[in-house]
Amino acid sequence: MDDVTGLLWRILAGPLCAAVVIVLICRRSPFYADFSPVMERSAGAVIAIAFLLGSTWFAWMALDAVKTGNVTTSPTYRFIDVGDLEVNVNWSLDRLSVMMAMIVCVVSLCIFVYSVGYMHGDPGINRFFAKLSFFVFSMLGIVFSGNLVMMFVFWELVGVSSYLLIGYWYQRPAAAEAGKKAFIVNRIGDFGFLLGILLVWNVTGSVDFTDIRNYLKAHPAEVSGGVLTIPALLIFCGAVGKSAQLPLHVWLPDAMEGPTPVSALIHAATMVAAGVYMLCRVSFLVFASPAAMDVIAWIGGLTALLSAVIACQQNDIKRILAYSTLSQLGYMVMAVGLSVPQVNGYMPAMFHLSTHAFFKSLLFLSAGSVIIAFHHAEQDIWKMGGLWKKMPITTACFTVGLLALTGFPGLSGFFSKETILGLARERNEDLFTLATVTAGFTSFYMFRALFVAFLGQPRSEAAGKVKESPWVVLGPLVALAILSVIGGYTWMGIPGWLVGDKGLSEAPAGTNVLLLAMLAFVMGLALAVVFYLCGPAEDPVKTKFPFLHRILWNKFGFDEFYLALVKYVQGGLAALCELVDRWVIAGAGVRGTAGVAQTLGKMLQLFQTGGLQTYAFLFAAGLVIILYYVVTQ
Amino acid sequence: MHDQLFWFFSIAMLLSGLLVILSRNPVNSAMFLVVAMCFMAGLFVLLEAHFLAIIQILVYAGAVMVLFLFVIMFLDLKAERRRRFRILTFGGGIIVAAAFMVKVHDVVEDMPLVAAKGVAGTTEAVGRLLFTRYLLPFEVASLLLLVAVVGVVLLSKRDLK
Amino acid sequence: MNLSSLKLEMATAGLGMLVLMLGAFTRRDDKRFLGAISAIGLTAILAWSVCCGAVMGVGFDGMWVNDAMALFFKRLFLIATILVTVMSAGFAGKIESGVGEFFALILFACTGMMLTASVNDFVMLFVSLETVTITFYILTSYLRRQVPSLEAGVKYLILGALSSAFLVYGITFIYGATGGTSFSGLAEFLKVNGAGGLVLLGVMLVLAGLGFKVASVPFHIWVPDVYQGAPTPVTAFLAVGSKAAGFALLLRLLYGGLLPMKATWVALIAVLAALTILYGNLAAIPQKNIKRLLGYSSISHAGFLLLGVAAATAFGTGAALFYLFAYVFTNLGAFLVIVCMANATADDEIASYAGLARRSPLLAAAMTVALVSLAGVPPMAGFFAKFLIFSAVIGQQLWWLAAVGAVGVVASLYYYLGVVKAMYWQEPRQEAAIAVGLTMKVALWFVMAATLAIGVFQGPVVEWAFEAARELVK
Amino acid sequence: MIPVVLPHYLVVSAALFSLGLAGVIIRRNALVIFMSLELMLNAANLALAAFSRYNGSLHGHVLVFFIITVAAAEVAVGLAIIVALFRRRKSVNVDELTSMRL
Repeated sequence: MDDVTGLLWRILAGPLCAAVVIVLICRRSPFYADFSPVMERSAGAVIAIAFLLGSTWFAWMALDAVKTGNVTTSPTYRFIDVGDLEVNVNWSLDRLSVMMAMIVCVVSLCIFVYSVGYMHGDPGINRFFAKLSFFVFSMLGIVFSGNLVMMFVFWELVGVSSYLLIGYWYQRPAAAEAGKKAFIVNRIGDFGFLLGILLVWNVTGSVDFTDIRNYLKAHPAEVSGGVLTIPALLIFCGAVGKSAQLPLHVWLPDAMEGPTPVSALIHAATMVAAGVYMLCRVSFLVFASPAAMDVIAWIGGLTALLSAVIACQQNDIKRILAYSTLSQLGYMVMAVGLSVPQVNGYMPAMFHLSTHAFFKSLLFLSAGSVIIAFHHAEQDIWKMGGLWKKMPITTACFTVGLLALTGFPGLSGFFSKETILGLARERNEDLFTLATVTAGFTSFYMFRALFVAFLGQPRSEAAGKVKESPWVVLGPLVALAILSVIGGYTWMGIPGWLVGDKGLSEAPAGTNVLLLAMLAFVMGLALAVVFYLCGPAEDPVKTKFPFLHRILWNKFGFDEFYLALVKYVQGGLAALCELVDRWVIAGAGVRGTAGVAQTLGKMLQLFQTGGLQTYAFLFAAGLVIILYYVVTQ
Repeated sequence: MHDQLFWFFSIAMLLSGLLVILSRNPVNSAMFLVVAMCFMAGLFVLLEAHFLAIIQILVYAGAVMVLFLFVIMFLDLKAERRRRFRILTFGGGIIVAAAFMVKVHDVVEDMPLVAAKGVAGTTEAVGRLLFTRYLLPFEVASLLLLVAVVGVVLLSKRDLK
Repeated sequence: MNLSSLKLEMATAGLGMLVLMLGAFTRRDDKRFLGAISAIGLTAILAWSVCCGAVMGVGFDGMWVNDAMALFFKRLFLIATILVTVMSAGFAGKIESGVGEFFALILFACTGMMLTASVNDFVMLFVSLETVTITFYILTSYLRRQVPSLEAGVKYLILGALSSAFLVYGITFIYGATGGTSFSGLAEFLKVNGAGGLVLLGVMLVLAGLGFKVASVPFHIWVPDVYQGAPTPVTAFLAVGSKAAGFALLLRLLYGGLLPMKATWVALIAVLAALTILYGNLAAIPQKNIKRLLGYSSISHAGFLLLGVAAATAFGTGAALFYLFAYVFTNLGAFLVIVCMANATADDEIASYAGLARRSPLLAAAMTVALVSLAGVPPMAGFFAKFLIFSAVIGQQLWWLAAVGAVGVVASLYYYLGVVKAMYWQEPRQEAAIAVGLTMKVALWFVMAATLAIGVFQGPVVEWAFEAARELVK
Repeated sequence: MIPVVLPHYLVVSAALFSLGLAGVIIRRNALVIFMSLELMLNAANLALAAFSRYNGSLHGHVLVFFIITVAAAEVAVGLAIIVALFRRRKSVNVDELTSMRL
């Protein structure tokens, strides 16, 4: 057995050192006055990328080490030791964690390089890279944590760095507000998580993953009968917050106020997936409670559908992608809830997580490339159009990402989505239907974005003058595009790697599922073609266009039904979902909570009149009340 | 004799106490407080707390109340002007105080009755206890008095040095 | 057991008298070095307490007890006082007269607090508590040219005297019922006779007096006004020192004297803790003044501390002790920043903190570390403190208390982050950079490092706190 | 007439204490509030002396001694603060002390 603890420390240390070094040296300083401009402009990026390269290399070595099988890590430091509660600094080094670490490192690397182009000329670029590096450090910390408490600590650090990065452009009030909202909403989930951790500790007497797993194995009788349902659901609360599941999903679309590389890295590829990763990490716990799994699966499925429907009516290109992210995360969470422990375990969820990391960051970065072309001034797809002529590479990359997302055969997303759909078919017909319908919506809104923003004619003056982005931006796009294409094939080995020695068992539901999924894809595509390919100036779903109406009336007799369906049902549904989202959840849930707290706070302050006599009265009255309660004869 | 004196001292003391909180002029309040303290000293004597009766007169009625009167004269306080009667504060105060009184009364009523034990609180007896068992708090009290002296000098200095 | 068991207190009081004397014989504009003397002297006493083991045991007819918990609190008070003297040195410019006496009084208050840590008798409790309280009356109204300071002084004075009166009355009843004034006598009495009317009445009145010190609902009402009006170092001292002294007495009384009636006080403290958390956190949300905000926040922290006390196990008590320790550094960090800011901007409005990150990154960073730790975000000290408290509460299966605590934590984020947001994401009112003196810089760095270090390497502190708690609870 | 025993003293003491409490709450003048507080402390003293008599120990007397000492210190400090306040505000009414509220 090889002890590779040192290797893990090195992986983690890379980004952290980068952050510290950047903060310390990348500024104006008398020590290197001549280099100050260099230090202020570009040194941060170089340092961050160099350190990250190192971490990636070490992560690869760790992967290699796990492949040979004989690795172990040793706890290095006793973190907390108070009577019953003992927490060591220990690490999880297994197939799951090294794969996640590789994904984080590779995607981060692409996005770091991309950021050099995207953030070009921004005065705070060093600050940006320092925060980004710090984020990568915290994320890797989550990945390698060996117990729940450490995971929670890194979990919070990730939250903090996300908060800092969303609010990166502090000149925009919306950005600061969004950052705060993200942080607070996340903390609501995290509190559930913390309580869940304490409950698990209460039940099993440990917070260490290995110990809990062993305990559950050794005491099957004591943990049966739903003892673990509440703890598992509370832990799931953490995932609900971080992975933006219903009803705590409201923060993610707002988080798009941050710079696009941040959206790609944190709010699409890695951090939001941390919730799913965490569920896989504690899968032994989740799998021990069927009731909790049902709840998880349904919340995931509903999130997937709801967000897909909302995405159909969004016009901001990043918001479309944000809702799409929500929807895909819903798929993953659903997959966790539907997992069959004996067969493939959490493989479907993690498989989709990895392919999603590639194609969703690709989509975001392509969108970012478009935003660069518009000089950071425009994100509305109805002001774009005709970009394919001017920006062929970006368009091509976006299309690859899109096809992967919608599950076009042969691309990575196809394989992972098929796995999930196959699983759903096997385990829960209702959720399978839900997921398939979602797939249809997915293809509809993604093609809508493609048709409106990239094809057709330019819809605004700015759209006519766009230029292709420089290679420092396009390079990462191409790299991610390649990964998005090949990521799902068996020879890449992701599913096999995840299942490990047990061997992959094929889902039996093959062709049937494939057919239905393709049907959904084609229907979504067809609808999008009908509505948007001809280049309408405005969304025909919103304003009924006479000519569109006529075409539909003439060409397909029964398409009238679709239009009505789309117009009333889908449009209405989208509007309703949006309404629920805006008012009920964001309003009552977030703003409402704050509002209630504000009002309550004001009410409580009524006691605080500033008058001494009132104070004396309240003091004495409080005492008398206590006396009357406690001192009874 | 003891009982009659008890009733006399108690009723007189409570009346003076009532007048302390009801007089509009602070000088009157202070004077009634002195009277109340003197009756209290009488009660102490009934309880055979001779030492306490003496320091009650010396320290309280003599020193503390003189300080009060001095400040009242120094600030030249007149009787309070009649102002808007604040029923809420007034009623609240009375109710809370009455509720407290009732509670204590209820508790005291249930006490087992015991006979008085003849221990006289002479200066010698109290002093012996004070300088043996209670030496530590006695010393701490000296620190407290030092703090108070420093504080009073600082707070009431007129000029800023 | 003799006077040598009092050596730390005597040394501190002696240092106070030395500073008082030196203050009388130095020139008026040259009194800041008295702060240095106080801080260095206290550090020496702290080192002494660590190096030369204290005389442990019970003495003075059972009135005085030196055990692990007493020592824990004494060191805690010494550390807090060192930081407060450093802070006061930065604040001395605002004190018009009596700078030397200011330091001396702080040292005397520290002596009083250290006395409270060893109290094992109601007479001692009363006298040592009054020493602390009366010193604070003076310190609170120290800026006698400024109405807010005097107003805070009068409010603190009258409400403090009121609570003392209740405390004394409570001690009276306890004496009447048990025939003595010692905690152990009370415990004996309760064991034999149960908690009858008279003694229960007395205990409740005494607890009310202590509730005033720790700022628990419904005896918290003075806190916001007094915190806002008092000179900033005094507010800081009130928030950490006076509160910790209240907790030292509370713990000592609960375990030394009231163990036989544990069920009663657990229920009472649990309810009060819940109310305190809710009140402090909710009322803090609309605040505009940073000191007042921290006043409400300190109420809520009293609630969390009471949560640990209500768990009523060695674990819960240890968690509360650790919480206090973390709270001292965290809170004093925030107050250090407030002192620096008050020197630069002359008011304590949160609006003045807008854009602080650009005017003084160090101050903004220190404030953020402090607030984030107060909010309980890992890996700061405050997180582990809350974590331990919640562990203790859940370990006792007080679910509803944990839920109330969770609500409080989430609500607290709202106002703490409001300040952080103002510092980093709002336009400053003026661009001028804020100068921070060297001493203050060192103190700020130290407090930040400590807040982080206690969060990350909390092992020794936790061990220390839990050892003290185990000895107390047994 | 029933003979006077311990409860009588205690009830008188409680009455005096409640009088003081009412005074603290209803009076505006800081000096009178302070006098009311003295009444409360005196009530405690009376109860202590009574308990001492019926418990047969002198600890109560010692406690009274300490209370008187502390009360004297408290009064001195309190009056100094009130005088300082009067110099700034020309008033000792506590209901005018509301510059800090809400």
